[in-house]
Amino acid sequence: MSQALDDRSESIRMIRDSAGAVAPRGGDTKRVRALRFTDPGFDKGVFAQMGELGWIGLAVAEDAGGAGLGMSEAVALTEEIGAGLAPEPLIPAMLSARLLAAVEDKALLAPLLEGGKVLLTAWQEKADTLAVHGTSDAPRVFIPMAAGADAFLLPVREGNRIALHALDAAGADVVLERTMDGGNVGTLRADLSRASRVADDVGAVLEQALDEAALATAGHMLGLMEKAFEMTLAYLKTRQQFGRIIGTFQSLQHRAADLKIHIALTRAAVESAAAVLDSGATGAVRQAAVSKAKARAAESGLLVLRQCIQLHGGIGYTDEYDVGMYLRRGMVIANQYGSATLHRRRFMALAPEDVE
Amino acid sequence: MSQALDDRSESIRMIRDSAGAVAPRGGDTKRVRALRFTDPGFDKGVFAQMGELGWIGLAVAEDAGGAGLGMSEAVALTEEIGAGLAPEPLIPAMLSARLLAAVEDKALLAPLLEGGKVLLTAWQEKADTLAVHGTSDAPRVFIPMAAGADAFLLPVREGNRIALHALDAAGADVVLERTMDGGNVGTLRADLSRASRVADDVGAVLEQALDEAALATAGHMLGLMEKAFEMTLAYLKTRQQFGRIIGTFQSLQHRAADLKIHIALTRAAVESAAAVLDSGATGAVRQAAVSKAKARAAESGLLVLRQCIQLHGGIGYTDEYDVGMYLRRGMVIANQYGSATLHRRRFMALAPEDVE
Amino acid sequence: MVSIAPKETQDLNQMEDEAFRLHVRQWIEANYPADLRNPPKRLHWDENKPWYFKLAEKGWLCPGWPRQFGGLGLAPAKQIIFTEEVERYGCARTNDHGIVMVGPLLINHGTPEQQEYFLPKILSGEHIWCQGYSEPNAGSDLAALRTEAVLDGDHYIVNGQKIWTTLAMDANWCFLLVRTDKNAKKQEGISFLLVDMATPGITVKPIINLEYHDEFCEVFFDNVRVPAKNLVGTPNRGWDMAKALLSFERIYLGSPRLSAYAFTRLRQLAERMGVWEDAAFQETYGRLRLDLEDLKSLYGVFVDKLRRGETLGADVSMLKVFQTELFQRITDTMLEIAGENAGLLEPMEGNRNLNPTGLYIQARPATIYGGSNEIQRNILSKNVLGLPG
Amino acid sequence: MVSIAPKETQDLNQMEDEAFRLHVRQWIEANYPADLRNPPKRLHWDENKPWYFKLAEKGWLCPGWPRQFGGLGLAPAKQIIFTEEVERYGCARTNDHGIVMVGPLLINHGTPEQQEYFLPKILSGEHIWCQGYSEPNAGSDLAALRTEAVLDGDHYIVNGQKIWTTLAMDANWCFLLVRTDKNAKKQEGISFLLVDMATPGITVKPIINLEYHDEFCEVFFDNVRVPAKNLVGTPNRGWDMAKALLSFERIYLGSPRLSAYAFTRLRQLAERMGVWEDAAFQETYGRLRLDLEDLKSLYGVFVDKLRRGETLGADVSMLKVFQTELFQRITDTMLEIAGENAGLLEPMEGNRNLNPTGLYIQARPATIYGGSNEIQRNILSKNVLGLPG
Repeated sequence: MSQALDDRSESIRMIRDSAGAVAPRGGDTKRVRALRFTDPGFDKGVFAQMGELGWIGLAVAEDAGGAGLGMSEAVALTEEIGAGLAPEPLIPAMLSARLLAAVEDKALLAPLLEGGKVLLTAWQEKADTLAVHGTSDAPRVFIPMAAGADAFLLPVREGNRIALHALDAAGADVVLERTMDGGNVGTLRADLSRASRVADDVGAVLEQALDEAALATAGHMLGLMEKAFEMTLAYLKTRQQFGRIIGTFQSLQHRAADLKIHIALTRAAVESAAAVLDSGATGAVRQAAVSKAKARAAESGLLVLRQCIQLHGGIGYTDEYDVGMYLRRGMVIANQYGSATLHRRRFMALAPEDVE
Repeated sequence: MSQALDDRSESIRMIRDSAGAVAPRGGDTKRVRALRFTDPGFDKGVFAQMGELGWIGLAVAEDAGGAGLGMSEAVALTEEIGAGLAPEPLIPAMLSARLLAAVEDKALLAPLLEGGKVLLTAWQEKADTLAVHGTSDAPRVFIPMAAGADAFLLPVREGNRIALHALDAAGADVVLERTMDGGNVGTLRADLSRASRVADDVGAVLEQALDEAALATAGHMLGLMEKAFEMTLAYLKTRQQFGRIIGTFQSLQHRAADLKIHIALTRAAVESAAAVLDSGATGAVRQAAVSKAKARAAESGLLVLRQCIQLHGGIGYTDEYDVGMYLRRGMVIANQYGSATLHRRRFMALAPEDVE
Repeated sequence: MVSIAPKETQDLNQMEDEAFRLHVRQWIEANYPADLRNPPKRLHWDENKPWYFKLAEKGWLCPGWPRQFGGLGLAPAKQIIFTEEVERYGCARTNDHGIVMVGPLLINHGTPEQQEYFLPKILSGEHIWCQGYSEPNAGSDLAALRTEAVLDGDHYIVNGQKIWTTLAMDANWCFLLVRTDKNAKKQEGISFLLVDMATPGITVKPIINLEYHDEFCEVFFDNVRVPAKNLVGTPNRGWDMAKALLSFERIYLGSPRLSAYAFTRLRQLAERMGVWEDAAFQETYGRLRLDLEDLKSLYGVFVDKLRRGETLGADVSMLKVFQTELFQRITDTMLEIAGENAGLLEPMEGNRNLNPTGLYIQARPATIYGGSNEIQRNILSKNVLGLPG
Repeated sequence: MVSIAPKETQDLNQMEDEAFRLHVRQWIEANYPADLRNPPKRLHWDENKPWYFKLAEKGWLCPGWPRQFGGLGLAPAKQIIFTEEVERYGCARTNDHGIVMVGPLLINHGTPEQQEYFLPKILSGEHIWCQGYSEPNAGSDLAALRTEAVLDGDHYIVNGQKIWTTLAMDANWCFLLVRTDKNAKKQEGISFLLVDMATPGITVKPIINLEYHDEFCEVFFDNVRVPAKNLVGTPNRGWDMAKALLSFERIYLGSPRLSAYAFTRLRQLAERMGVWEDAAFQETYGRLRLDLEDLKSLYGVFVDKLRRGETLGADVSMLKVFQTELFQRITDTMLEIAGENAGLLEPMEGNRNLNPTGLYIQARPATIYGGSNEIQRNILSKNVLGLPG
């Protein structure tokens, strides 16, 4: 597992480097700020760039037009995306690409992989779930960045199978809600008569794709934590009160140490889960690894982000200062693809204990 | 409620003063240490003194031979007992006195009130409960300081009623276990044919007496917390490391502040509950007040006591230094008359919310 | 002294507590605008001035002020009931700096001229005050403030910058801590100055906060001329007065009302999300409930002291610490159970009672303002526990 | 150099990992005394010496030492497997200071004479070592130690007192940090001295701890004459050597084994107390489980570094902090569910697996010894996060 990680360190490094072009860690937040509360809330040009860089098809096999990489690279990438606060719906797009590649629908897949079309999968019928009911007439909710969708992929249950339909976004009944980070989520009331059938059964691959999205989201959260904490450390090292650098106050030092531990635990959980998936794990092993990582990321993520606000004091509570944007993004993604509680319980239900 | 407290401040002060004679707050722990791991684990002479001071019958009406005081005085007293670590089974004796006074059995009550006889009520059939099943042939467990009992009071269910029997300790089948603080608890397998019937139904008064014992135990815990914290503050103010008084380290200062808050919450919960009982509350109101106090005391109590060990460092982990004795006593009483979880759940089941 | 007499002619102090409570409650229910109950954000003056004027008209704006200054001279025990009822109904906090800060300051330290000029204008709502304390480099370390006032004839010339000035855009007067002696030790050399916000040289710049709300402002002072007679008390002795005024804030911030309000909303959210019956949620909820109940008990201990007319000590900081962190823990729990609603900008389903994100964000600064919880713990450590510097 | 050759003739480094693991496991299961698995307290020498000699005989006592010094020269990856198997089976920690501290110290810094004299006697079990570091006023602040050694001809005269000396009553040798230059700066002027515990002037006094167990001792030195040739390395340069040796301790204390062991016992206790099926308990249990699993993942990150032959940095302190506090949280939960058993001195029902109070007490010092968690957080803050002094 760690050996596998070693072997991949080069591809992971390259992915991280390439991320700098789009979501520079050290860059300013001008682009991100300008997109907030606009429609569609992200930059389709940047989305296209993500496609060109091979990110949307990162985990899609090379012969299907993807980059043929794995989850170790994916979480490194989403970590960078998080650190740079890029608002483009990369993880939802990766999910759609995984589906279309599995069913070998090149007509839909190609423009998605290139970033020319934004295809979002409208799988969710209620909050905090990973279950795909596929109820044909149920509204599909919490579709991230739905304002920018060119088309929706719609899983619909037919007996024991989950068929996949595609529906053009133009003319679709989508109600948008703003999110804390300035993006949006949509509720789609799909008219299936306007949709075209793509595949007969995507049940298994959708389950896998949702696990991958959950893990990628944990990586995204890790990026938020790392970057917000980095900003906080920098602040602690420069801000003065009572004639001292506030980073010399032991209570703040110890809190920072605790946050560092949470970040380290999250990284260990996320990267080890990615290695498990890359080793080809399926079923309960895959699900347990993902749930362990996502539960940690959701819980430690919000903990770290809110403490970063606290350690900044008043300035952390202003919109002008960037650290708050990390908390806001964290609020949006914490429970996406399952809350900490959902994943903790799934883990407990799946993962056997070494009982003597 | 607070007015009532004001009126009683004088009787409370007197009780606290009188406690100093037996369990001096500032005194050494020589007496307490000498009694540890002996039989019966406490001093019958001191128990008698407690009787003479009117403590065993503190809440028993004056015309029944008691002091006619209330729970506000009782929790002040048990707080002092806790601070002084006195091992005598005062709270169990008060419980027995409450029963015997209610059923007006003066022959048994008088020697108990005087402290001449140690009468312990063997009501409990399993761990962590307040329920009195009164199963006639069930072993009665966790009888505090059973090694020193002269007789046991035995509630036995007869249909809807709980009869009370008395059983001489001599010849009774009692198995003792040592407790962390050097005391003991006993399991009694009673032979009812050797017992004498005291009363036909003590169900209601026993329920009340158990509530009072739970609240008195919360007061006992408060005393442990206060005294251990006082020792810890003194240590923080004198111990040097790195060329500084360790109490100047901010991380320790802030932890001490948090412990102080827990102590203040516990005191507020215990004293307000005592005032509720003294106002004559019955049923759910009484039970809710008691449970609120006992849940807080059990949880904040252990938290404070274990942090006091931590703040002492290595010396806190030695038997020679007194602070560890407070943790040990805390372990013994934390779950007596119901754990934090039991009381939290009872509170939730009983106490209505102010829902708009 | 002042001209506005309280409208309430009966002596409220003579009423039985429960009768008084009912009296207050009924009047509030009849007069407080229903759509402004428990507002999710701090209200601006144009929103809450109808209520302010209602209170003023009734003579209940400043119940604690002595009667000779236009207050009701309400006894502490009655004031507490009054506050409890205001909080119970979820009345918005008004622009109350004049009432709770400037009034008591002038009553205790003002000249007769200052009292006669300013107090009636607070009572009438003509003057709305803001508080110029914090500065960019003097937040937790307030005594490090650098805004300076230099005497020039019969005026002070004020230069500097304040920050976190609550609702400064709504205020027409500001009470300001300024440095009047640069050579004195930090806490000495600070004075209290009353400044007309219309004076040339003052710029107010709202700060958008994490609620996307402009509750706070920066206020810039560029050669602002303030009449010397607007200095309160003794020059260079402003620090002690400022500290004394904070006692109000500490008990106010320790009031269980925010936690109690959030707790009610937690239940509604749990029911909506379908987790109310979940045993593990019930355990979490029960813990928070007991924390809230014990906070109420501890708050009661301090309120009893006030009721007996005692002054509160530094230990009141315990309330601020526990209340604000409980408020945060309740809203943390909201986010955990809210599913994807944890990311929404607006209340769920347009229902203001289902607003986990709003309350979550609102709870964040509670541990920062009014003296951060780190500062409160320093105070507890030093002034209550006697731990060394 | 030394005379005892390892008994294991095959080169274990050549074995496949899994084969090696099985090899070790089978041997442990065949040789470790079953009644000593997971002992509730640290064992004394008379209890664990049979196992010590078994290991010595097999040549597995010091698997990490180079072959030329009598070790197995086991590669880091194999050493980790070896340790994992020892921990998996719950083997008691031996009196291992000679093995993990003195051995590496002498191999790196000892003279050939010291190596030749001492190393074989560790391998044979003839010398059992204890560690003389802490003093009554030099605990967390170890560099403040005052036990002094003054050169007198070819001997040092040692005077002073050590404390928290683990199992000193079982040891016949002690490696001691002493002050050899009182005028130098704190960390300078400290030397490493090897002392025969039979030397006149040494008094060992056991300390009874909260487990009512005598694991630790005070050791008094009254004009103890130690041959000057027993000084290790350069005089006054002992501090750096001592610090380097601590890296073993930090990863050892961060190992999940204690938490994992306690966690297993938590389940057994929950089943016995009838709360195992309780949904709220399950939630608590699940949180602890994930903490434990993530600790294992993080531990794995550090172990991987060792496997690659890298040196661990100060960030290994994260493991110690999280592991010890998790251990405590698990045992805190035990006490909460144990009912009145939370007060018993002995295991419940004579069953060593139902021992909530024993584990609870055992977990207390974990956050104190090996550098208290406060010190570990200081280290993290300064050496990992780069926060200023």
